[in-house]
Amino acid sequence: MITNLCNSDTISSDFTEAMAAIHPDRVCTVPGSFNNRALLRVPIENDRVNLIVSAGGAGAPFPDSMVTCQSMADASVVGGLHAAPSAYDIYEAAKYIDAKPGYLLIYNNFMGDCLNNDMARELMEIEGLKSSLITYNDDCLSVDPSAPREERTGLLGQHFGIRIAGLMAREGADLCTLTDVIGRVRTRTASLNVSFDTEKNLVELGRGISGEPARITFDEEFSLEFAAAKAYDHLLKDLSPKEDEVLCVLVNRPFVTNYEDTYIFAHAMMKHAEGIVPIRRMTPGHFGRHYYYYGFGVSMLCCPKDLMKYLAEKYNTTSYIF
Amino acid sequence: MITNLCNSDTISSDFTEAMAAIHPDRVCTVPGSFNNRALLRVPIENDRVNLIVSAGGAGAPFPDSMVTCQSMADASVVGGLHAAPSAYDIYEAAKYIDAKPGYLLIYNNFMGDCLNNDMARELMEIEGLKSSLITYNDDCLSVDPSAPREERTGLLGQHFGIRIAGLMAREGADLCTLTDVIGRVRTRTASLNVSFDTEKNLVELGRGISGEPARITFDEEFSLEFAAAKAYDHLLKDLSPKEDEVLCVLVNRPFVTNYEDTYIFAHAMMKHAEGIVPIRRMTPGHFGRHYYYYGFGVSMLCCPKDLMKYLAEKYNTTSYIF
Amino acid sequence: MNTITTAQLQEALLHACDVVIDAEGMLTNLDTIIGDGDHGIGMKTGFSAVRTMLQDKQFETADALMRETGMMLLKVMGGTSGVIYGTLFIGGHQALKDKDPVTVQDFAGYIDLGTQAIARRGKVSKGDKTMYDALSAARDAMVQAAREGADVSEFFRAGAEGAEQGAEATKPMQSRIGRSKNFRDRTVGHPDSGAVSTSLIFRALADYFA
Amino acid sequence: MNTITTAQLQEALLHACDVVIDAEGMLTNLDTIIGDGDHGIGMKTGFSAVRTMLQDKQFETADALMRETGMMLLKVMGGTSGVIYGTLFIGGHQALKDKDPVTVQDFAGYIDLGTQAIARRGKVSKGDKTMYDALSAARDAMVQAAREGADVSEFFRAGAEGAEQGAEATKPMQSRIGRSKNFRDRTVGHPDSGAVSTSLIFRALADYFA
Ligand SMILES: Nc1ncnc2c1ncn2[C@@H]1O[C@H](COP(=O)(O)OP(=O)(O)O)[C@@H](O)[C@H]1O
Ligand SMILES: Nc1ncnc2c1ncn2[C@@H]1O[C@H](COP(=O)(O)OP(=O)(O)O)[C@@H](O)[C@H]1O
Ligand SMILES: [Mg+2]
Ligand SMILES: [Mg+2]
Ligand SMILES: [Mg+2]
Ligand SMILES: [Mg+2]
Repeated sequence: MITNLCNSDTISSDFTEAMAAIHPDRVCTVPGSFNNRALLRVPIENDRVNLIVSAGGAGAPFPDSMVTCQSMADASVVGGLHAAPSAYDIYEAAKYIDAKPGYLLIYNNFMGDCLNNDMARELMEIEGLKSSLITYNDDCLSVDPSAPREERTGLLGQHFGIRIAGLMAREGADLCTLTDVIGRVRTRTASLNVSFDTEKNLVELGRGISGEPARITFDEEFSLEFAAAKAYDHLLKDLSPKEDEVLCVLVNRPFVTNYEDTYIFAHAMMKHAEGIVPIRRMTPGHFGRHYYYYGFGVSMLCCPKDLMKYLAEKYNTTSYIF
Repeated sequence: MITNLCNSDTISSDFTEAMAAIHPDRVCTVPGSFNNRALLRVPIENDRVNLIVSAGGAGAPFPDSMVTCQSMADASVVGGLHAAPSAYDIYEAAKYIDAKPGYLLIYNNFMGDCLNNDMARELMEIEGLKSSLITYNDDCLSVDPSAPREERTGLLGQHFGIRIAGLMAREGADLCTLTDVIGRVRTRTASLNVSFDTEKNLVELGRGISGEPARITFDEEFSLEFAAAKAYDHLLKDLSPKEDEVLCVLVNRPFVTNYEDTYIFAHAMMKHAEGIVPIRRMTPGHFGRHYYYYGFGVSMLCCPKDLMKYLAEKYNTTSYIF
Repeated sequence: MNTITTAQLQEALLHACDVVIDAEGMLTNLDTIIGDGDHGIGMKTGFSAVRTMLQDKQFETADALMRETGMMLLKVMGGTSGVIYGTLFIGGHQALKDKDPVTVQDFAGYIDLGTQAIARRGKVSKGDKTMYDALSAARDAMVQAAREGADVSEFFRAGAEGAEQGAEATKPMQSRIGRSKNFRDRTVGHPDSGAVSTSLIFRALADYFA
Repeated sequence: MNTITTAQLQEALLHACDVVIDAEGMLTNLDTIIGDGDHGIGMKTGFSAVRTMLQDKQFETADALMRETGMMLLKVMGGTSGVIYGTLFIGGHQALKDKDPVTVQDFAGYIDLGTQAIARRGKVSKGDKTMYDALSAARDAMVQAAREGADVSEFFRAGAEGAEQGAEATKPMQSRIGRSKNFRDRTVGHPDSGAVSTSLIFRALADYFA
């Protein structure tokens, strides 16, 4: 389904190098790096807490979308095509940045990411570098919905947390506060994948990013509008927004899905929500790649009102920069 | 090859509506519009020359990439899936904006776009609205390379002109100056499509956006690096840069092409250029869609040094905004 | 009978709309071989809108009928054919000004002016492999028939036959204009899709007035 | 013979590298059925880097040899198996500290500590359908063989047989951990890919010392 013309053994380091060469005003690599799979934001600001985002595999967020935009993560570490980055890569990036106020390590709850961040943290401790872990488990359909949240894996809900943490860190928030706030933001985030079986005309919810089968399928109606309503309803039920929370939604377009469908889907969801709990902030975009289906990844945040100020400002990434 | 789940009869107006609903701080539609296929930048600034970009068909630039970013076009008019927008849509947008200093109408040299912009201009004249036409014919392989430039159609080279014109118009340049400057920028722009026949392992140059066969194919080496070098060489030969010109390159990723390949291809081109005429500004991105192949659209501008200031500043689009 | 009332013309156009709409698939196929495959869709969109308008509205003069038809095509179709067919319907309207009914001579003048308007707008001439080949052949036949005193039915039959011959004549041509030009010698052996749609319209008018 | 020199261990590891690298396709296939299909690639990447290192370098003690091997896996592999195999090689290094040669008792202690380290790091236990099922079975067999005074070749054969039985035992299990968990009952009937790669390593060591 997907073509890759570059060398798949070296894709991550080739990409990292290309990004740094093309956007030297925004990102750099770690000099003398062993694997060269980390991108650091420039200029390095090590007098405050730094955010290190790591991911690998089919659902890897683009490194650039994390790092090279204003006020998001400070480092992005990518693994191979299907593998979490190595603990050493994370450790190496942290060591080079050398931020005494510490690091917030953000990643999705996949075994490889958990183990490598955990190990990276141990390596960092030896060097006297403080850190906290924020494990996103926002995918509310990756496991049986009745299973405890800890067993869920993650999708793209972390973008909300990264954005909020990025701005708070720049305001000088300490590691303890950040860990606490983002930890809570995380529990108010839920995500799911929406996909379309164009042969059987099924709308599917909960397909996994490694080809895991969908958890719920519908054959009543095959349309963007129907899919948007079902996804919204499911997320809303999972989160049950409170009085003082504001709904924010991300619609991610895997790269086989076209641009127009994404906007029309997002708009349909907004219209559907109008009569229920309105969506205050809708962000369609191309946040990460999922290889195996035509559709969307939808993330919802029930954002406490006092944190909304961090989501007000807009920013730009290298997905499109002149 | 491409899935489209939305209604193809109403895709353009559905998309336009969705964009305006999702980004009301950036774009609006024309109230009471007949077809609702135009997006206008907000706030409307009709005390200076306005840029109207129009396109339709397989190579249509996303409306948002033109309009909703800082300092590019003021209006974007899209046609149907393969058709140029109607003259009336262009006219209607201009009439609503009502810019007395006039309009620069920018479009690619396809028959439908030429005829409709031409006709729109006549309709505008009746209302006393001044305008100039800038017809991009940057595709240096769309017709026999020995044919005169006027016979070429256009690819994405217009982005350079739109950016420069957008900033100049905001500085207060008048229609005559703009027409002159952008007219010259246009003649210093060349583009071509690079594609990959993954069955026969061929690198191809000059494939058309409606499935027209490639003009040049290579079977020596099947790699991003080789393709980047060939594309660069061909564009450079077409333009023959002068002493006081600076090379700028856009690499457009049609949406079947993946992100990593795009950056690695762009980087390979920069490395190849280093020993010849270096590229001073490399911009990989997702500027428009081409349905029919895996590969890239490459545009090169030999930019007069005094215009480089307009390409220095970076900006953001709605391709990815938080 | 050698005059045509506005009401008759409106009925005839309604019939032409049906024919064009039904031909969507065929026109799209032709445009797929040597173009971007949208001619059928564009024509269907345009003539569906015209049909709806014609069903809802009455016109005082042939001039108004033809102008509004052209304006609708211009507005809704887009693409090359939107302007071209818009120009065809609007371009000759002076020849029908304030007349009801119109004579075949008036109508021949109308088609002639429209044909000239297209030549100017499209910078097109005979042999470029476009709808102009069909249109100009229809025009020639209609002008001659009107000069020779044909009645309405003979007049429109001459137009249809001219258009069909003109469309047929595009088969061996290599395209010199528009998108299909880039398909180079692939275009030889297939008729131009716009020439075919033009001949369908003239045949529909002839069938109505037969 | 019941002691192992560092040089022998290095040779044996080189042989294990070859075996793992050759098994890329098979491991990938297993991981494709109930995972994301990268286990073979990851193992190949890691053990290729180890092989290059082992070909270039000499080690004073078994401890240093095993630690650097683990560190290399940790650095280059990433993924779950990078940490897990890194932990296996590094986790028990205290048991070999400053020793050359080492006894089978030392080596049994080394495997036992590594196995415990994995249980802690991976929060994994028997029956979760992971490489731990193969590893802990190998450990049990090696600890017992060492206790019963086996020689080097008997000792490693016991490890290989234990690992293979442990891997075989994962077939009927339903995965309870890691990515394959989400494939639910699809996992039943197929062995775990990590358990199979573990058994390949133990079999390669046994073959070398046979
Ligand atoms: N300059 C022109 N003048 C007149 N007719 C033209 C011209 N260019 C193209 N055509 C006609 O338009 C037809 C194509 O219409 P359509 O498919 O709607 O346009 P597009 O090429 O924009 O997709 C061609 O088959 C041809 O008959
Ligand atoms: N928590 C764990 N502890 C020990 N081994 C594990 C654990 N989770 C997974 N594994 C092993 O790792 C193997 C998968 O390795 P690999 O394919 O490299 O990782 P990933 O699942 O990240 O793609 C599984 O087959 C299993 O044997
Ligand atoms: Mg993996
Ligand atoms: Mg078209
Ligand atoms: Mg066409
Ligand atoms: Mg795996």
